[in-house]
Amino acid sequence: MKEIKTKIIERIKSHFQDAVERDYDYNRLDFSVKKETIPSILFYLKDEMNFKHLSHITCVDWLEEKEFEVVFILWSYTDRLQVYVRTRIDRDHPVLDNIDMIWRQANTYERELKEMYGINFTGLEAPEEFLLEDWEGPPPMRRDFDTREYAARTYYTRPGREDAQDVRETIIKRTGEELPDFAKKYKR
Amino acid sequence: MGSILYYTLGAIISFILAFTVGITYMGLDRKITARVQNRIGPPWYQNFLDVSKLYFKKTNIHQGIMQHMGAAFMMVTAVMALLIVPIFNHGHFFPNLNFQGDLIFLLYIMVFGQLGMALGVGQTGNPNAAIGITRGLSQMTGYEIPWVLALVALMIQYKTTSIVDLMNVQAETGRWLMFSSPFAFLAAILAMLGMFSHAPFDIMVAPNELASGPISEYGGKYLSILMSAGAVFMFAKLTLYVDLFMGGSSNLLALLIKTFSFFLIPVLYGIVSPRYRTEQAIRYFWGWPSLFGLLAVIQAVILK
Amino acid sequence: MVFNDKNSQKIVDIIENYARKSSLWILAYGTGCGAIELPPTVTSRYDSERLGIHFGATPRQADVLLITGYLTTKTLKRVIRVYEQMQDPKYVIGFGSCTINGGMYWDSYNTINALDRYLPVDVYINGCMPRPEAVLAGFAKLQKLIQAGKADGANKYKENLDWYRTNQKKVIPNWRMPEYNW
Amino acid sequence: MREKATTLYFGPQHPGITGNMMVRLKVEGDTIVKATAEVGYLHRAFEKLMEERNWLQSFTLLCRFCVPEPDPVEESYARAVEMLEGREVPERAKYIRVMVLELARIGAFLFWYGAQASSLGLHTVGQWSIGDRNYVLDLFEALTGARIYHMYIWPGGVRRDFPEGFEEQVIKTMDYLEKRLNDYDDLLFESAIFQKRAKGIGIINKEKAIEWGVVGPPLRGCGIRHDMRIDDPYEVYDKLDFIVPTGENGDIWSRAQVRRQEIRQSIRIVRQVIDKIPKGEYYNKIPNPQKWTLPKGDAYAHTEAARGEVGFFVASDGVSTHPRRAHERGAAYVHAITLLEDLLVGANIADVSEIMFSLGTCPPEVER
Repeated sequence: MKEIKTKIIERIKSHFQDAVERDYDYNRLDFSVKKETIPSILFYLKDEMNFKHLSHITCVDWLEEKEFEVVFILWSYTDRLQVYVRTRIDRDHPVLDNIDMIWRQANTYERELKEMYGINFTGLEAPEEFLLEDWEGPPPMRRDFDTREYAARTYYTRPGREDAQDVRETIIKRTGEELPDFAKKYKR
Repeated sequence: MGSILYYTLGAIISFILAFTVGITYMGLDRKITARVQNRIGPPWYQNFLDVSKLYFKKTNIHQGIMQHMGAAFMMVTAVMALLIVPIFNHGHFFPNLNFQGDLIFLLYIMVFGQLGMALGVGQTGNPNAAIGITRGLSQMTGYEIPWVLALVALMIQYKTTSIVDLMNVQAETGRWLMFSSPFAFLAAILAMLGMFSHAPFDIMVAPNELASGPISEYGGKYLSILMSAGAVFMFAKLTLYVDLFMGGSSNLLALLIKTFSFFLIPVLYGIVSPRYRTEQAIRYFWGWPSLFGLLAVIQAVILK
Repeated sequence: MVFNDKNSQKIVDIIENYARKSSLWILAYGTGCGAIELPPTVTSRYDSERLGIHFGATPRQADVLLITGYLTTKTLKRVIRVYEQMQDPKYVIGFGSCTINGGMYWDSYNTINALDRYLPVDVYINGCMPRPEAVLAGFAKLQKLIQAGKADGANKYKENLDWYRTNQKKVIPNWRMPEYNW
Repeated sequence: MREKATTLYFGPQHPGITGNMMVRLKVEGDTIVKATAEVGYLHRAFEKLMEERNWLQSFTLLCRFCVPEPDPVEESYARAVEMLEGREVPERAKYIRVMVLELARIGAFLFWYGAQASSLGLHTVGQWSIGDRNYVLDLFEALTGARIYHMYIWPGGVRRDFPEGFEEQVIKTMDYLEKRLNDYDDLLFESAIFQKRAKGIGIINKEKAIEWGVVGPPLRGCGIRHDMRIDDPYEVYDKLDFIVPTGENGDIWSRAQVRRQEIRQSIRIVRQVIDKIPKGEYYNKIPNPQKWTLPKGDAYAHTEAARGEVGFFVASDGVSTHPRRAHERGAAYVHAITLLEDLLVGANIADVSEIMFSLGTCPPEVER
């Protein structure tokens, strides 16, 4: 495992100067790259390094840093290794290259990211709507969208569950005691 | 004048008998299926409740007069078939419309209902219904071949086109036609599987594929009429089979036993079978069943 | 017993309601995760068919609309359409806590919280997920209501259509519903 | 000019659809020329809600990702959290987890038996297998207290130990199921009609399968032996003896055969677990969840569910008690959209439902 990892790191570093690697003590490798490098590094990993399986694409919203972190997770059936390729893009103008010619299923993931985060993939051909219908608000998965406030404003809330917001907090507040240790109490 | 009243009364009673028996058989079908599936199942009279519930529906939507007529066509077909098929041997009270050539007329009548239904379904505008009725008609072209061959064989062999004559032949010789014309019987039995639209030949309704096909836009009273027509038609067909191959029946008990044993064939076959695709179903009917039909015709020509 | 119009109407009602309650056809529409408990409900251990409960394939043939759990606004639109295509008398069963008060999706931006604001609910079944026994109990309750002639959600819907429409249009921004007769 | 193709809406209200989704079909005669999957009828915004809940509260949502088989999602999430935190899991808990996962797999396959057979109108198999699934659910009820939503696999172990007499109950159920499976096979696999309808229908191209991210039985049906249980052994799968079956042609029949053999392997695994399970702790206690923060970083763990690889990605900012991001990778994501759209082109309308069930599509997982 160790040799494979070293070999992959070497080859990636020689091809892509901007790649910053991070090694883990289990079967996982991380590469952080600039967003321009994404299609080429993924293509390289798939064709040259046998990372045939794209597990998924996801996005983390770092609101404080005004950036989105897009993570591509690949899996190699031959080397039994996970590789994370991550990049940071500007939160106000999120644009990324479309990669669905490399993996067909990326099309679905990109559609989701587009709808949920508003990330534009250049050249993505897909219907506008994916999960939502007639959605008028901001992309809902962004952290500055408050679902609780939206739900309270849009949907009728039946009275009687005001204190159900967080039962544990209510218990602590009312009784002033620490939470009981359920695990110990019901031990056989 | 009196005889007309007498016959009308007979027709009404035979309709009531057909409806009751048909609906009961449908309920028994569900009961048998449930027992095979390790369940208790609905009560035997469940289908009476279903039909009456549908009849008690307050709103009844139809998209046009032809859809309305579609249900009516089915009922008319069923009643006509019932009137032609003799229910009992030498039945004076159930005289029915026997005449030379009624077997040919019956062949036509059995197609008529489906065609009428197709017209009605065309107006609902539901693509599932349109596809369903197309499948139904395709399947009919499949099972009509062995069925017609079997009947033609009987007609040739006994030189008659009347059902009553065929029943009399059996009464005279004392042998049922299922033994004297075995190939015709086999062809007809296999065609019957298709005629009853039970699995594996339920390609017309196919809930998982077409959301119940032709009847998908029929609800309320229309569905109630369709269900009743189905029950009456089923009874007429079963009685026809009994008349043709089991020498008819002389009393009610014999009728019930004989029709029910015919009814069990598609039911039991259906419980353990998945559904055919349309072209597979047609290929099935044009295979062995048609071959049996041909053999029956050859046998008839030789034995004539 | 005197046979006048009123009495005979009563008898007809009893017969009609008996037929209705003994033959409940559910619309085969799994709107939410509750649909997972319906197959066990029809199989051997619970066997709902012995109560006359049966699955109808299309809204035209169904009597009971089973809302199995949460409704997203996208599904709500279809459910309303399906409900209006069904023929009177028709009943709605709200299945699971999500239909009652939103359940665990109370703060989700995409699910409604109280079903009876949008459709007239006759019976609620609580729990998440309600067990098949609870489902059968819910149906037994509905049958009681039908026999007593009290399951008249459809009439309520017709009478208060404006109120229901206002609520529905509030959560479905783009209404675009086709015109149809019902 | 009249357009030849008609549009057929397969769902969302349709008896033959898996759950609540819709496929828009362009049909010429009986043949499909274009298929578009439309999802989103079940979008409950799970991932958004998980950002509003703390690490442990998320479990109420997790099991609802895929309703027929909730445990692999819990397992993926729990393992991702453990990876992130570096928390050890006791050996006994690992065995229990394997058993729960395999029981869930058995339940899912029994459900599949029913669904696949019912999609062809053979309701008897469905009635039997889904009826017998109740016995598996009984086991879950004894172990976790719930039939469908277990919330049993937690970070650090499992929630409860075996109740008294549980081992015998498991063995009894497995004996019964093994006997019953032959009955289903007699009716389904021996049926000439099923063979006719399943062979050569819905063929997945072997070369395309890996590139498109196909996983689980559809992939193994093509003859490619990939299973996360042997490729990336988690928990104690490396200590257990089992075979990963494969098919040949990639059609519905091969996928059905793969599932048919896999359910027997699962029963074998459950028996081994009962034999080998060690005594000891079952739960490495987590701190007060109200104050429980995880180190900054992210992790992705994948589990082999009955429908294929199910993975969970979690990211933590190191300060908050809530996840910064939680994301599920479901097998249905590929199967129900890109793969389904591809397979349906050229297929007969009669086969739509059959193909969907053979892929094991699970709409709630796509939409979340």
